Amino acid sequence: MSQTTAPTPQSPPASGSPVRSPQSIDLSVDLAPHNPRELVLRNPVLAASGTFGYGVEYAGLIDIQALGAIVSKGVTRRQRRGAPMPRIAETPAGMLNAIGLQNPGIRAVLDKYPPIWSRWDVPVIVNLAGDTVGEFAEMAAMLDEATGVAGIELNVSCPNVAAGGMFFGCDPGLAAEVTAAVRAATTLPVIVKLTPNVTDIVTIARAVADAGADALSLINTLLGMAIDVRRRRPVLGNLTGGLSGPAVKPVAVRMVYQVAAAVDVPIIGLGGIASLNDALEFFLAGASAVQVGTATFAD
Amino acid sequence: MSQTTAPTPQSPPASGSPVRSPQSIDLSVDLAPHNPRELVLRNPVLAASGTFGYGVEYAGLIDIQALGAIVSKGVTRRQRRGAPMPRIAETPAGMLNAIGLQNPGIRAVLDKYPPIWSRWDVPVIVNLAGDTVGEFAEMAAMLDEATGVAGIELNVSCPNVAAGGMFFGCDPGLAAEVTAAVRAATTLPVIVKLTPNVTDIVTIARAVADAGADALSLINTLLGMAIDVRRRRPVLGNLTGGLSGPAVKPVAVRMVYQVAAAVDVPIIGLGGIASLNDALEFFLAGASAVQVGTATFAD
Amino acid sequence: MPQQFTARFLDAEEALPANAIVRLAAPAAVAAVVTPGQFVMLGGGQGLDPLLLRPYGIMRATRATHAGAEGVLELLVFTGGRGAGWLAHAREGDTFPVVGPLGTGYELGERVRRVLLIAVGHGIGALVALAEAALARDIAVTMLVGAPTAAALLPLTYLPEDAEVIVATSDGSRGHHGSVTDLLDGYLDWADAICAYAPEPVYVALREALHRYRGARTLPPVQVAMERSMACGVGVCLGCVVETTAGLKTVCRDGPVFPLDRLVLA
Amino acid sequence: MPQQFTARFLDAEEALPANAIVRLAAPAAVAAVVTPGQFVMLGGGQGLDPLLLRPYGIMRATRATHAGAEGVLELLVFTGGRGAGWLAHAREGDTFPVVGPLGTGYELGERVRRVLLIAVGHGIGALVALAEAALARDIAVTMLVGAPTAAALLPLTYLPEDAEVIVATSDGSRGHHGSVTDLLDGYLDWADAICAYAPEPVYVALREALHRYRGARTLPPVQVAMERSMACGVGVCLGCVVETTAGLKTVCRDGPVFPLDRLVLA
Ligand SMILES: Cc1cc2nc3c(=O)[nH]c(=O)nc-3n(C[C@H](O)[C@H](O)[C@H](O)COP(=O)(O)OP(=O)(O)OC[C@H]3O[C@@H](n4cnc5c(N)ncnc54)[C@H](O)[C@@H]3O)c2cc1C
Ligand SMILES: Cc1cc2nc3c(=O)[nH]c(=O)nc-3n(C[C@H](O)[C@H](O)[C@H](O)COP(=O)(O)OP(=O)(O)OC[C@H]3O[C@@H](n4cnc5c(N)ncnc54)[C@H](O)[C@@H]3O)c2cc1C
Ligand SMILES: Cc1cc2nc3c(=O)[nH]c(=O)nc-3n(C[C@H](O)[C@H](O)[C@H](O)COP(=O)(O)O)c2cc1C
Ligand SMILES: Cc1cc2nc3c(=O)[nH]c(=O)nc-3n(C[C@H](O)[C@H](O)[C@H](O)COP(=O)(O)O)c2cc1C
Ligand code: FES
Ligand code: FES
Repeated sequence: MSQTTAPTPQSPPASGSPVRSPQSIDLSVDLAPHNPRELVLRNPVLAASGTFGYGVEYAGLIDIQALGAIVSKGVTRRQRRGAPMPRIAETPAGMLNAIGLQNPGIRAVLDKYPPIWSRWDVPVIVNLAGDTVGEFAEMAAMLDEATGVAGIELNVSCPNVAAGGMFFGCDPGLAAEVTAAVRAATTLPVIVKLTPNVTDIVTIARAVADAGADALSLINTLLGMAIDVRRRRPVLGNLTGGLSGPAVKPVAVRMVYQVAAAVDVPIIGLGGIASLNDALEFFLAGASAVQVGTATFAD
Repeated sequence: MSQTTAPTPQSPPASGSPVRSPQSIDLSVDLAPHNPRELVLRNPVLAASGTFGYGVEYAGLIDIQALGAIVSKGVTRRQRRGAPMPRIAETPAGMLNAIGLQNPGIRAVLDKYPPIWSRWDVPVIVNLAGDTVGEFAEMAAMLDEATGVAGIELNVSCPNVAAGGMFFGCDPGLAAEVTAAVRAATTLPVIVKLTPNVTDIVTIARAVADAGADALSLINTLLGMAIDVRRRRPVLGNLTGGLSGPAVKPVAVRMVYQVAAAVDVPIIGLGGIASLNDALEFFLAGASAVQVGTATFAD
Repeated sequence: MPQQFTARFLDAEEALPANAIVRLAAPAAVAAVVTPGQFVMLGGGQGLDPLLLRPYGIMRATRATHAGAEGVLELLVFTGGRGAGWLAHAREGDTFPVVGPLGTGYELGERVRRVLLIAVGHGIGALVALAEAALARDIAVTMLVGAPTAAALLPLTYLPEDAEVIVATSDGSRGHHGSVTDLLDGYLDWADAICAYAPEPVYVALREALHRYRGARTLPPVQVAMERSMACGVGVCLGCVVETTAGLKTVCRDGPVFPLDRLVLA
Repeated sequence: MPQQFTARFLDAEEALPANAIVRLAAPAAVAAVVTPGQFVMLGGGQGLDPLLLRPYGIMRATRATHAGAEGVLELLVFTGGRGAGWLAHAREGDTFPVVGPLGTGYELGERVRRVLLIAVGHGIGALVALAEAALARDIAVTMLVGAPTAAALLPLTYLPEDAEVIVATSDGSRGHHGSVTDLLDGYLDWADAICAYAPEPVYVALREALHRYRGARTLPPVQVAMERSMACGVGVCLGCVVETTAGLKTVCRDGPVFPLDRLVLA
């Protein structure tokens, strides 16, 4: 042990203290404490958007009911083909992805999954991505009464087509605008998922919280690139992609720490969580819950 | 081999083509082509600031003359004690540091090292960090006539004390102002080292190039944090620190790629380079030279 | 149904330069359900780099010999890369995280009597499994095996004795001097199923050969295995899609084996 | 002068739970110049994580026995962590990147005749080296060895036979029930040099014991080893500094061994 840490004395088992089985500890958390529809999870560990499909794909492989919640793959107003191949590249302790929001569109998602989701104990949060503020609001309204939908997460790491391609999540005004529009369109709990590719995450977090977000989740992926040296061109068909996995954890922890000190709404931390220890880092940084993304692929 | 790549046919050795020994290939590069004092390196691999001291420390351990150039530890106007301990933390495929610019101040550096540097074949570039535009300019003027100093690298990832602590490198106007002031204070080649903690690296790169930078180097470290779960507090004495090492490479490659397409000055790429293959990624992204930092510690 | 399990390393045999046949102990329930063409995702670098599991085709799945025993999975693994280099240095008892069996493998219909297999590269692994399954059903098997050079060929001792094996090398150092697809013509009249595991240009050539066919028979159905870099291996990340006549499909879940006529190849 | 080299793993011996004595072959020129208290930076995870080399004190450096032969370095290594867990599983012939010998070790002046060594934790490694060097110079050696419990003590068979060894355990399961610093008093009059390698609170207690000393002798000089997380190990990154009466000093280059009276301890 490095001597910079004083040794922690091993405390003897306190005789007489009740032995609590893990099950008896209440880990539940309400991620929308100011919303009458609330968003109560039995435990604070969620599956992150884009890494868990619509929940059904992993249903046979792992016990999805043990999760606090599932966040769906990003859904758009209309069907999307997504980005050209290749779409993923491994990087040191991380990966790049440019899936390009391939999805069947919100109508198809609403036709297919709510009946399944509403039979599950585990709440499902639908992740939305839009080209315009209006699209976000329209989709939020469509979800408002859907059965089996416990909340909405807004992916604002996408360009605003109506505003010259500026990313919603990179500008406090745009981010607030889309949050307010969605807030007005639904009474469902609304989580706004922040992008880390900004100079000042705190200003954006404040703007979004003030605009009515019930909770914030952070971080989405860092914009990155890998080049195939043999073929002398970018690995990804989309040229750039989003960096995720353990590599980004220090950036994510820092942002959660900064934002937690600045806003009053619950924070869902994510970015590189691959172990209980990693999750605890986020809780200590100020998160009320965590999401696990890339690490789902790595164990 | 994954079938997404068509197999590269093994070309038979072209009989009759001259066998070139590696030594006979000219790898030299001028990093200040528009500056009469030029900055010609025999090869395009530099030691990055803060990871090679003042060059003298590694002199016995490795052949420093084989480097293209050495960038000194960051130097400030006056002596600095640096940040509280602990100052480093390992992270997945990377590390955090918060050294806090511990250095003896420019006068002491100028007294001690130029006589040594001027005896070396390998050029030395002095990395500067200032609290104000004036400090940067003053130090640049002090270096202008120093022997053994081949160029200046400006670390603009530090707060402008005169402007409420906004980082020089996070604002195009401030970044341009400090570049112009240094440009006016010295005829030495001036490299401006960009911080990646910004929404829009291209705008800042353009501003700095227009303000007279001879070259750009990028990236400095990503702002990050690690928390010691056992002690329930940040690992670093400074709370946050700079993330470096292979983990950040995809972000660095992306930024070099974006900036190379936008400016005409040479770009020095760095961030996570740990192998020849990594360096080639940066060259393919548009860099004219590369720096190696953290990986110096890892082999 | 795939399972997540910890596989115990049994042994590895250098079958080719930089390619080893690795044997792993696996739960009986896994080994019992593998179909040829399916794969596993295998991990196990120490630390967090490399991070992702790698897909490897299953060369042979041996069922447990008695109740309570484990099954065995054999993989033909390229050991020169970052992902599985360590497998060649593993020791008996070392364990690795595995998910599998995954994906949709080859299917040989009830009435198939003669199958033509076309293998180039590590695809030979999956086709050994298929050849053995076919022979066990008394289906006649011919394998066209291609490689750049004789040295890059899996030694024939690893192939089932009862299969007819015809070799092609790009440099002519063994068998036919050229591509496996040069050898097709004689077999299009013979086979009533064709299954291939090869780089995509081979599939394009195969498709062209089928188009050129002027014989009398209905052409046999062709199944080919596709490869894409993978992250999840189970169909959630949409990282591994290929274009088909029915839209984008995942290689890891809808594939890796697809009917050739459904694929939109470059 | 430190060297960068590739060390060949020879063997490892579980000396304690989660602690192994690891023997590495090293260049003769390295083994010949090690002084007790110096360390090496040792790496070798596969892949890029963990990334950094780790510092390990050198427990014993054995010179090459004949020209052309290699030397041997012995390290006492905690094998429960991320950095060196794999060392316990290494095989003969495995190689690891090493830089060393590094830092400034203990110095026993010409006139030292009786040295008191104080070891708690893995510091026992460096002090075994120092004890052997002292005994070779006919210096009398007494070692105060502390640990939480008897089970966490390095077996005494690893300590030089000719040293007097006195044990203290926090739980009293062996030797003195308490801290090594409880045992100092008798030795302050005896020793003419004190060298310690222990957690910092032990140094604070040691300093207090020296302050309390009311005996007749000039107190012996005390040298202690400090530890800090390290990145470079050679004094360039300034990641490992400690406060001294002469300003900040690096543990890796100026230390790890410092005169106790120059350190500003918390
Ligand atoms: C469905 C599917 C099934 C697969 N089945 C197998 C299988 O049965 N056996 C198998 O070995 N691989 C198989 N692969 C490929 C495998 O998943 C890895 O991509 C491959 O082993 C290289 O991974 P790596 O991390 O070791 O190498 P990397 O470090 O990612 O690559 C190192 C270098 O080696 C080259 N390279 C990669 N693979 C080969 C190869 N086989 N021969 C020569 N050079 C190569 C790469 O182009 C790269 O330059 C399959 C892939 C898919 C998608
Ligand atoms: C100058 C110097 C000399 C050193 N000499 C030695 C030496 O001779 N032998 C040695 O083993 N280490 C020595 N260390 C510490 C060593 O460098 C590593 O920090 C230590 O081995 C843990 O590294 P790791 O990566 O394996 O564990 P990590 O994965 O970084 O830590 C894993 C966990 O184990 C705990 N832990 C770490 N070390 C120990 C330990 N020794 N006992 C119990 N728990 C521990 C950590 O607190 C952490 O919770 C020295 C350090 C310095 C600065
Ligand atoms: C393959 C993949 C697809 C993703 N798709 C989405 C998405 O559709 N919407 C979204 O908000 N985030 C998406 N993300 C981002 C993750 O939800 C998460 O924010 C990010 O990966 C960081 O967490 P991690 O390091 O735990 O993966 C995706 C990430 C990956 C790896
Ligand atoms: C310990 C340490 C100290 C550093 N000090 C400085 C510095 O003084 N000035 C500076 O501009 N960059 C400094 N850097 C940043 C590096 O020069 C480099 O930009 C960064 O680490 C990314 O490159 P790498 O991943 O190759 O290390 C420091 C980095 C490290 C790890
Ligand atoms: S690898 Fe994720 S969908 Fe196929
Ligand atoms: S570890 Fe870098 S200065 Fe000591």
